[in-house]
Formats: sequence, structure tokens, C-alpha cells
Amino acid sequence: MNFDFSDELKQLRDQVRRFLSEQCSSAVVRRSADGQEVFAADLWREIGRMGWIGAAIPETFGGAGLGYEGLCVLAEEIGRALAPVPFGSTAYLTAEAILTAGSDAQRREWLPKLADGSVIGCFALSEGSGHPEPAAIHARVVGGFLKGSKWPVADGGIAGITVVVARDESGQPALFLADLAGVRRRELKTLDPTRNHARLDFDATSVERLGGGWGSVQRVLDRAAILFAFEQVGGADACLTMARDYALDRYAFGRPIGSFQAIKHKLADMYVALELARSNAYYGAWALGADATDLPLVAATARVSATEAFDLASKENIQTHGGIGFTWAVDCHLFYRRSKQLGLTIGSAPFWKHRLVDLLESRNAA
Amino acid sequence: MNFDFSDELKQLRDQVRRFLSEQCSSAVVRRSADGQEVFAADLWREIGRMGWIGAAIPETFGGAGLGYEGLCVLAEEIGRALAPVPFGSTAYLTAEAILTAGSDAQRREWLPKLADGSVIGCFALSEGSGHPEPAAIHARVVGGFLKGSKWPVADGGIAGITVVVARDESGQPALFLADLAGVRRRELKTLDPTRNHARLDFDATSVERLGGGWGSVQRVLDRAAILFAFEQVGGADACLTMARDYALDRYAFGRPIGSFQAIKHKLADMYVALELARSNAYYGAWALGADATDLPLVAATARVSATEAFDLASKENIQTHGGIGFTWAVDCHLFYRRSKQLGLTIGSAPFWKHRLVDLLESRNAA
Amino acid sequence: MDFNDTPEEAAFRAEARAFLTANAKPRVGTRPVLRQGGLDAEAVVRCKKWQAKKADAGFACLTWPKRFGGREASPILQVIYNQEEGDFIVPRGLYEIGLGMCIPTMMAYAADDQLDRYVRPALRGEEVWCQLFSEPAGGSDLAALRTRAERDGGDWIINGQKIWTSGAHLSDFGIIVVRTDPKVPKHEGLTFFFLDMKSPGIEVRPIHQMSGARHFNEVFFTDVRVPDSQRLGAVGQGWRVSLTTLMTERLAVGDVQRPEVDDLVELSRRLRIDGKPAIQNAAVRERIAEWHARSQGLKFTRFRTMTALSKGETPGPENSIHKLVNASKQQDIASYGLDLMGAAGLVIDDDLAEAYAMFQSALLTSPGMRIAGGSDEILRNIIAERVLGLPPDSRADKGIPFNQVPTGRR
Amino acid sequence: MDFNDTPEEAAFRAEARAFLTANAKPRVGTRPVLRQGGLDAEAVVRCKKWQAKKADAGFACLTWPKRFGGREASPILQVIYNQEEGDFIVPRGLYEIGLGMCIPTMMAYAADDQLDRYVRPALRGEEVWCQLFSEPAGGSDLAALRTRAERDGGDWIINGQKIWTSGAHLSDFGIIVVRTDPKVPKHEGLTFFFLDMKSPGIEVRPIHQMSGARHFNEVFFTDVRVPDSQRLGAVGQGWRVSLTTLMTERLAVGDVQRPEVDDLVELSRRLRIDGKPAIQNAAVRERIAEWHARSQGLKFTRFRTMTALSKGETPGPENSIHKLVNASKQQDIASYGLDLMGAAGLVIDDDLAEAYAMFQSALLTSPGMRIAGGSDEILRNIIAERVLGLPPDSRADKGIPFNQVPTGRR
Repeated sequence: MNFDFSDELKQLRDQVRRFLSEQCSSAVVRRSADGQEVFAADLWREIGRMGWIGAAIPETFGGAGLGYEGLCVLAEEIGRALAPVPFGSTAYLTAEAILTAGSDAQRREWLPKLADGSVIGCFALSEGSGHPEPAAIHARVVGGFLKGSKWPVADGGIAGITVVVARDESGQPALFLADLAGVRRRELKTLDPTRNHARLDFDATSVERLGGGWGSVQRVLDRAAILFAFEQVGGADACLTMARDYALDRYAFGRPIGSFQAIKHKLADMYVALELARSNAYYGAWALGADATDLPLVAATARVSATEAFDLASKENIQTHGGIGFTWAVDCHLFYRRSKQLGLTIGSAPFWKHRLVDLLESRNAA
Repeated sequence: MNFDFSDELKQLRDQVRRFLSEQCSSAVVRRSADGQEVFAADLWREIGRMGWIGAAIPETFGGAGLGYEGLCVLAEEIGRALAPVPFGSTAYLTAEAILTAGSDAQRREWLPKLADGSVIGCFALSEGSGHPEPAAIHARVVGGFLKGSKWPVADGGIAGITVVVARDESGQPALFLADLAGVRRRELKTLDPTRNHARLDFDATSVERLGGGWGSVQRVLDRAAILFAFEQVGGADACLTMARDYALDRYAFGRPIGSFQAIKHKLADMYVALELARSNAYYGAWALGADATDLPLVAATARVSATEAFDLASKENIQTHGGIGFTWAVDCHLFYRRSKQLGLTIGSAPFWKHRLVDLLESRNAA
Repeated sequence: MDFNDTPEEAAFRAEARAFLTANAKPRVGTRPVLRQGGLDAEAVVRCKKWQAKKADAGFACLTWPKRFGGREASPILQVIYNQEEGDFIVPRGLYEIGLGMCIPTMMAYAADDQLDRYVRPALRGEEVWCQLFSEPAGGSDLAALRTRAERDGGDWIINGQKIWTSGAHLSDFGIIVVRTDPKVPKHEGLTFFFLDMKSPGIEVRPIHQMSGARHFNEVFFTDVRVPDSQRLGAVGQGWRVSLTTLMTERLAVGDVQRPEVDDLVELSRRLRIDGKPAIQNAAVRERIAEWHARSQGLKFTRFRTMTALSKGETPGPENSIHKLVNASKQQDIASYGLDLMGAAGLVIDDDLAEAYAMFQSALLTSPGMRIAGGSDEILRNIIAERVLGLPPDSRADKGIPFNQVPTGRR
Repeated sequence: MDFNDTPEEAAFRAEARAFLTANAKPRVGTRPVLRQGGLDAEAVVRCKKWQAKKADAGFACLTWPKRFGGREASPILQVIYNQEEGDFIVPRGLYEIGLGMCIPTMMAYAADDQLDRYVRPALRGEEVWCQLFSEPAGGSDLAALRTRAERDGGDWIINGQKIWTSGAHLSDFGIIVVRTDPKVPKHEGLTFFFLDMKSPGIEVRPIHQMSGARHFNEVFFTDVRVPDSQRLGAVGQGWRVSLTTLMTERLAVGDVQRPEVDDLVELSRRLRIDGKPAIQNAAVRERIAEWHARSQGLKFTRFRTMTALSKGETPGPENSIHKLVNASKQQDIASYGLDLMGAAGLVIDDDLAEAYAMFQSALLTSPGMRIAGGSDEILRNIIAERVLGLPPDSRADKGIPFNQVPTGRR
């Protein structure tokens, strides 16, 4: 039994954490939050240069070949730092979709550019309100041309290419790849201004088909759920640390507020939720690396757990801070916003809970 | 606006509370809990003699004509005292069913005997697991004879008559009245040993039809939900008082445990749930008295609220007491058991939540 | 039990309704009132006009003495007026603090000639008041304030900083509690004043909240001079005066918090899960039922309070339950509404967002609701101590000179 | 990451499995083990036999020194043995306290000749031990114990009462902490002993729990004489010794708590709501998903602990989360399962109750789980203080002579 990351990956984690605490400080995050820049382009270039975007991409396709456990370690730090970069869209969704469903030629063409950050990818799934279900897909490809609207698309405003879920000529949902040059985009205001979102309107856009149908879409979502769970765990951990530090520093009634049981027990509950989420995410990391047969169930479990942990930690971090916690100037709200962004972006908690039980039922039936 | 009980009813409440604190002490409740007696027969006789069972039964049928607000006041005290008597089965269910659906002759025959306590009634609805829905009714009356099994039936082991929900010859659920002499009964062990429960096996038992179909069944359940909500409010209030008193008396670390925020906030949460439940129950009392058109929605609301409040109060009362709280010797568990008994007896929380939203939808549609 | 007005109440309600019908537009439709920023200059003018109109018609500050323009009415009439006003679109947000808290404190402590000078202009809306209590170092520990006042002949010189002051930038006057003796225990060294907000040395800066709103201000005091005649209560009695302010009955109905449960019902009728309206989903239904039960419970708790008021009783700390329950409920409903929308729940653009983006807006404002005006934790303490009679927390600063109370780990 | 045993671990696992297969029946079927009462005489005999068999085969107390019959093995091997044993039906419930807590304390403090006398018979199951710490006045405040020991020549005379002592009536020996000096602060006046449970003056009475079970006892001491040679640690150092006992690693896997989430899944497949299996109901599904995520989270947290153990690290207070999460989850699952059954959920008669009445049983035992061995509140304190490094609660009894600490309002 060795249910922990290797020493090499722990070193990587320390290195990434140090790097991001310098290169992705609160000031950097706030440039996006305050609308001074759409995303942290300099940071993105650096991350690309380090080979982190392509951590799990095989070396033959320009990746670092660190494997999925490595990508998980990175994801946690990206989440902890609130990094305003299209990491998940590019690495977990676009690259994974091409790896999963693309032809060798498609992989060879796109993965190296995604891996080094020179091309940003986005995953165009949602068409307005609703869960990520086949019935929600109305975009359609006819004769190699895509028509339909996708919104919100995370990083849709800054991406070079997109993987789109649309119906093929037989009416089945499938994965398509499109260059975004010439596609009408509208930047959207969302709850999380540190992450770019857009609406993409495809009007007879030329696309090429990736392999696979809805099964591939779901496979991409499942794998991304584990990676996003690490971002959520990183964010929740950051919130707990912020709240703990504040509770030690801030005095009321002549003693640190962290000596009051109301605060102590609140933080204990945050810790418990975080530990459960972390343990579930770890199992997800293993399942990703091993491409385990129970990956879908593990992914749903990790997502449910991580969404709950980050939700609790980000909202109770604000509460622990009191008045200062709901000002724009303090970072609490940036985590709270990111928590909801991550919690909604590939389907919300009710959707994943439902899916979890589907998988539990089919496992028990087996 | 006068959203409070009248001074007369408040006096009645004080009188009932004094009476029950003497005549229905913990020692009396424990005679049932420990199996020394099936129910508190002496207390029951006294309650009958006072006219309380027939509080809401019109004087023409032998009742006290106190009205439904009076019955609500009594219900709260019955709940507070954990009275081991068939009050709800007789007054809220059997008498109400006969009042609602019976013929004048049936009312004249049975209501006076129910009102004075000389005949105990029970309401035979459940047939094992499931919610109280028409589909769950399999008992059937053919040619005036009933076949089927009903369990659990609260007070089924001590009742003289029963109102049974069974299908009539056209297959529609309807209300029937049966004398229990000669019916095979089996006493059931349940979570709440202070309340009698039985399984009734009807094998060609002669019954007479009351009027009404499922609508009448639902009307009886709705009205009973409000009355049971008062019992639940009374029980929750007793738990909060017990917990508060213990938290003041019990010292740890040199101070009363009630000075620790973990306990203070727990009790505050119990108080909040109780107040919400009480206010919803009060509106139910008004709706009962006025036979308001929105009574079904009000009843579902009161039941959901009261079930939640008693559940929380009874379990956190145990927790507040610590070790002594989970011994047989202390009354905490008797409230916890009663809380579940009341929470399940006419359909559990999920059923009533579902019904609440049905009613909300039809109100909003109107 | 009955829900009818007494004849007197009914007559008053009709009178109020007639006034409102003649002078304001009824509220229609379900679009919520979202107040994102503070009041702009135009809104201030509208507020002032409306308040003057109310005063002329005798509907401002109904419980106040007749000599200042009130009716000396029972508090229940004020509640009735507020209920009726709630059905109309009227300008709000400028006078709640001044008329609800500041002037009542003045009436308890100021000299008669001062009342003659200040009360009527406040009631007529000509002069706006704010309340300067909170400080950065205080938070839940309100009495730990550090703003100093030092005696200088017949005046006091104030230095320090206040925070969370609603409407400071729009105010003509303010009430303030300051420390006049740091060498005695916390509650004993405070003194209470009122002051002219245009005094030299006062600087007001808006606070940018996480929701984007700027309702509140920081107020900085640099050698601000206040005559001793503007002291309310004795020197060192400031805490006692503050309690008067804090206990002031606040019976405003206020704007209904949106989204309410009915908004979630609407939303779940429109959205689909698994091809069916979301409201048919049992998980959605259970949550709606629980929140409905809580909303109704609060509504009927308010009815019980009104009944007590109607009988001349004074509602007490048990009213803390409203904000305690509502703030978390808002946050939960908002979050759950977004979950039903899925990824689209992120979007706040007006033309795309569901339900006028009210769920998104509430997600960002509800955390503040759980803190401002007494945090969840403080409200639970109040219920535990003042309703249930449990002992206070053990206090590390009890009886210790204020300037020796620990204030940080460094 | 991998889930494989090291070669050494794999070899040991195979050895343990071979032993168990040869000597015990595998656990099959889903009927839960419900231990309603204490152990009866027959069960005690079975426990003793099984322990002797384990000891003979070298599987008892694997980490203990070889000279007492252990293997001086790494703790991970003990975990592996426990995992394997969990798949078999073996008699349990007599030695957990003695071998898990009492003898390890003896090994830390007793003289060599005492260890020679007591350890091996304990390991072989010939002598049963119990732990006498809790008192009626103590509860969460364990050190507030009042049982007195007074010196009498070479002996100590003990008077007082202990409570919640598992297996006291079946025990041959016990470890006990008592107050030897009430005039010094709470933690300083305690002393630790071991004693013969057959000593004159000891009376054991079973406690009737709310679930009907009688696992625990009250133990009364009347002039019980204990030689000073049975003192463990110095006079006045009893608290320190107690901490050794309390920190003793408890790695027992124990019986799986039922109902688990899978039991709820089973139940919801069988029951019907609205004519369809309850598991198709979205509200049921959401709860199952949440509890499943919690169960799995705990399982994998245990894996992380085992990994640490495997690397020779010592697991710490972070392990408090298991009971904290599990106890409430049990209570909630039990209650919800009954809600799905409706009124029939009340029934506990074996032939009628769903799922062997395990939901009903858990409803009555889970409240005790939330209290025994550290209440929810104490566990949250431990996490807050010892994992997160938050300050202790302010303490009213700190530094005060024990006999002057307030103990009640009357």
C-alpha cells in the first residue's frame, strides 16, 4: 500500500507552489478580477515553458510525460493559487478530448501546440441552462459545417481552437474540432471575473470530426472531474489556511477569535470536508493513472466530495473573516467565486450525484 | 391581527400542563416503556372524564365543543408529557374520520363513546413499508366483508373500533368502520414502547362503509398532521427545556457546559427550529378552526416543520446530556423514540415534502 | 385567532392605502429590486421628495410625538403602514438609520432645544443622519472601539476611524461613540456624541463590497472638533447610550429578499432535468419544501410579534431569528438555483442570465447578510444568552483596563 | 501510488489468511452483526479459546516484544491482520481495551517483573483487563475525576466511583487513575495504578443503555486496598500516564458499522415510491451520493494513514475524523432509511422489519456513538487545537486547586 504521491511529485508540488506564490500572487489574480487583463498571459507562457500544460501528454506528442499523477499535483496548485489561466480548458478538456478521441494526425497536429501553451483550447459543451446531457445538445454539423450557439464556454474568448460537442448528420452527439478564427465570440460577464468565458456562435463553421460519440464526451468529463477536483481541493485548502491564519491573528473580547468554539468547530468542519475530498481525489489520481475500470464512479465521487469541500471552505472563510471578508479588497470572495465556477463548469453537484448513483447501481448489479 | 390563543385557551393549557405533570410523570410513562402496562389506562380514563378527547367534537355528539384551537392546545401538552395514551388515534384520526365521512347515525353512535374515552379508536392505513398513497392500499371489502392486513396500526392492540382504509368493490380506496372484537391482532415491538402498535389481520371481517373516498382519507391525514404537529412542538419544547436545564446544571472545566459556544449554539439552533415549527403549527390551528381552503398546504408545512424541529431537538438533547443521555434511565431517549414515532405515523417527511410541493404548484397555478 | 385588523387598525390601513394609491405606483411583476451601488444624486432627490410628502400627509414616523410631526401612534400602525408601503414603488434607502436609530437616541438623551432643532427636519427628510459605531478593530466586539476623543476646553477633539457607516457621504449629521478613557475597562471608557458630518477633519471613503456594491463607508476623523453640548449621556456612559440605539425597535418591512422560494419554484418549472421540468425532480422538491416551511415559519413568527405589539408588548431578542434564518437560506437558495442552471448559472449578463440574474446576485450579497448587523455566531449567542438564559462566554477582557487588553498575537 | 503490499506484507497477508481459513468461518451474506447485550458466559469462553489459538499461532499482538509472545512487527502488519480477520467470523469484544490500551500502558510504566507476570497471560487471553478512567462528574472533562486514593502505609485506599467501564464484570485486572491530592490544580493531583478487579470493596453494576444494550458498567470502590508497588508512574503524575493510555494506537478495524450506504442502496431498490423503486427518486439518490462520497473519503483517508504507518510514521489526531463523520452519518442514514419505510419503519419485530431491523437498531445506537470515546464536540476541539493549531478554550479551572473549582450552580 502506497497511497501517496512519489517523492519526485512532492518535490514538483513544492516547486510549483513556490513558483505560483511568486508569479501568481494576489496582485496577478486581481489584474484579471479587476478587468485589467483578460487572463494572465505572461504566467501562461511561463507555465507552458515549464512543460506543465503537457504534463500528462505523452512525450511523442510534445508532452512532458509526467503522467496523470503529475497533472493532479499541478491542478491542486493551480486551484490554490486561483491562477487566471486556461489550464483546465486546455489540459484537462481539449488535450484530453484529442487524446481520447482524435486520430493520430490530429494528435500530432494539436497536442504539441497545446502542450507548450502556444495554442489555448476550450471545450464547447453547454448551450445555456441545463445539465451536460445528450438531450441538451442542439448544435449540429451538416456537411462538415457547424451551426449552433455554445455558452458559457470557459476560455472561449481567448482560445485558438475548440472541441465542440454537436450532433453529427445521424443526429448523434459527437466531438468535433474547430479553429476559432472567424467564429463570432462574445465575452460574457460571469460570477468569476478571474476566468474568461464567452459565447460562441457557430454559423456554418468548418469543423473536423474527432472520433467517438457521447461515450467519449463522458470520458472527457469524467477525467476532467478528477483534475478539477484537485483544483477544488487546492482552493479549499487555501481557504482553510486563510481562515486559520485570520482566526489566530484577529482578536475579539481580548482573545483570538480562533479560541471561540464557534470558529474552532467551523474550521474543524472545513478540515473534515477537505480531508474527505482530498482522499477521494487521491484515489481519482490513481484511477486516472491506471485508467481503472471504476474511474467513472471514482470521478463522480471525487467531484461530489470536492465541490462540497470547496463550497463550504470558501463560504465559511468569508464568515470567519467577518466584515472585512465581504469586501472586494480581501481575497475571500475570489475563492468563493472560483468555487462556484469550478462547481458549475462541467456540470453541477446534482448532475454528478445523479451520475454517481447510476454508476453505483450498475456496479452493484454487476 | 390576533395570532395567538385566547386567554381561556391559555388557561386551559396551564391547567392541562399542571395536570399532566402530576398524572403523567416520567414514572407513568416508564410503566409503558418498561412493559409493565400497555398504555396508561388510568390516565386515559381521567382525560376522557375531563372532556379533552372530545374537545373538538360538537356538543351534539357528546363533545366538549372547545373547537380545534382547544384540541391543538391539548395536543401540545400531550406531546410535552409523552403521554402513553391513544389520544391521537382516537381524537385526531378515528373521531375526525367519522366526523368527516360518517353518516349522522354513525356519528351519533360512535362519537360520544370516543369523546368520553370509553371506546378507543385506531386508524388502520399502512400495509407495511411505503408512503400513505392510494397505490399502497390492497385491503379490500367485498360484500361488506374486509380482507387484508394492516400494520403497524397505532393503538391497534387496545382499540375497540377501527377506521380502515380499504378498496371498495369498485376498487377505489375508501373509509370503513369495523368493530375489532374478533379481529386477529398481534402486538408489535416498535421503536417507541410508550405507544401501543399492532398488526391487524382482517379475514372476512364485517365492516360498514363511511362516506368518502381517498379525498376523505387525505382530509383526515391533513387535519391530523396539524394536530400531531402540536404534539411534536410540545415534545421539542420539552427537549429544549431539558437540554437547557442540564446545560446550566452540568459543569465541566470549571464552568457550566451551557457557557460553551458548542452547546449554546446547538441550543440556539434547536430554539430556532422550534419557533418556526410553532409558528407554522399556530397557523395550522387557525386553518383547522376556520376550515381554511389552504388547509392542505398549511398542514404539510406544519408537519414538515414540526418533524424537523422534534427530530433535531430530541437528538441534540441526547448529545447535550453526553454519556448519561444515552442511558435507559434518563428520559432523553423516550423523546427521541417518540419523535420518530410521530414523524412516521401518518407518513414520513419525504412524503409530506412531496405533497407540500404538489400543493404549492397547484396554488401557484391557480 | 383571527387575522383581521381592529376597527382602528382597519381605518388606518385604508387611510394609508388611499395616500399611497394617490401618490405612488403599485409594485407589479416579479422583477426584483436589486440595489447594486449606493444611492446616486437623483435617487437622493427622489427620497427627499417622498419623505417630505409622507411628512406632509402625516405618515412619517407615526409613533413619534405630535410636536415633531408624528402621531403618537401605537407601533402596530407603523407596521401596518410599512406593510402597505411594501406594495408600492417608493424611493428607499436614505432614512432607515437616521429615523430608525439616530433620532430615537436623540429623543432619549438630547436636550429639549436640540430636539426642537433636529427632530422635525429629520422627520421631513431635510436632514440625513448616520450612525458611527463600528471600527476596524471591533467587529463583533463592538465595544472594543479605539477612536479617541480628548477634552479641549468646551470641546472634544476626535481622532480615529469608523467603518461600515451606511450613507455617511450623504449625511448631514451623525451619532458617534468614542473612547474617552482607555485606562478603564472596555465598556466604562466610552462617551457618546452627535456631530455635524460637514465638520472639518472628516473624510468619507466608500467601501467596495464583494458584490460590487458600495453601500458602506469608512469615515476618518482627524482632529474633528465637537462641542461638549453635543454629548449624549454622561462622560463614560457611552456604552449605555449605544445600547439604547441598538435596542431601538426596527420594524421596517423592507424589500423582500429575492430570490424567495417562489422564485425557485418558478425557475424549476422553467428548467428541465432529464427532459422533465426540474420541479418534478424529487431532490428539488424536498429543498423547496424545506425552504417553504422555513419562510412560512418566519412569516408567522412575524405575525406573533405583531400580535404582541398589538397588545402593547415589546418584542425582544427572539427577533434575532429572522436574519439568522434568512441569510443562510438566501445563500443556499442562490447556490442551489445556480446548480439547477448548470454552467449557465455562472453568467450574469442581463440578457442571458435566468431570472434577471437574481440568483447570482444573491450568491454575492448573502455572505454579507450573514455578517452585517450581527453575524450568525453573534445572533446565536444572543438567542442562547438572552432568550434561553445560558451564561455568557468566558471573557478574557473582563475588568481589564482597555489599553491592557490583548489585541493580537504579534 | 499503488495498492499492492510490499513483498514482506504480501507474505504476511498470505500467512494470516491461511491461518484464518484453517481456523474460522468466512463472513458471508449481508446480515449485520448486532451485538445487543454484553457478552454472555458462552461468548466469553469462545473469545478466550480464539485468543489462545491466535497466540499459539503467533498472531496475537504482533507489534509486541517477542519475549511476551509478539513478533516485534511493524504496525502495518497488525493492520493487515485486522483486515484479513475482518473477513471472518471470529469472537470479539473481550480484549480490545486490555490489549489495546491497558497492557501498552503497563509496558510503558510497570516494572520488569510485573511485565513478566502480566503481559503474556493478557496476550494469551487468560486474563482480561479493563480501564477505569471516566467518572459521573467528569464526562468530557476527564481529568475532573473525584475518586480518591489515600496513603495507608505501603498501600493506598481507594474510594469513589467509575463509569462507562467496558467489560468490568468480566475483567481480572484494571488500570485506574485516581485523585491523590485535591488541593492542587486538576491535572496535578492524579496518580495511576493497576489493580485486581477481584479486590474486596469493588462492586460492578451494568448500565442499561437506551438501545437496550448493557456493554458498560458502573464500578464502585469502597476502601479498596492497592499496594504502592502497583502504582504506575510517580505520585501526582497520573494525568501524564493517562495520556499514554489515551494516545495508544488503536488500529483495530472492528466490525463494519451497519447500515452502510450499500444497505441503503439495497433498501431503496426494494422499497417503492410513487410506484417506482425508491432508488429512482432523485432525493434518495442525492443522499446516497453524499453518503457514498463520505464513506469513500473515510476509506481512502484510512489508506493514507496506512501508507504513513507503512513508512514508519505515527498517525496523529487527524484520525479523529473517522468517528466524527461516521457517527452522524450512521444516525442520518438510519433515520432516512426509516423515513423511506414510512410507518413500518417503526417496527422492530424480526420477521416484519426491513433489513433485519438494522436501521432501527442504528437509530438507537448511533446517539451513543456520537458521545462515547470523545463527543462530536470534543473531537472538533481536538481537530481545531491539535491539527489546526488553534488556541484552547479559555479555562475557568486553570491553575485553581481542584477542590475549589466550581462544580455546579447550587
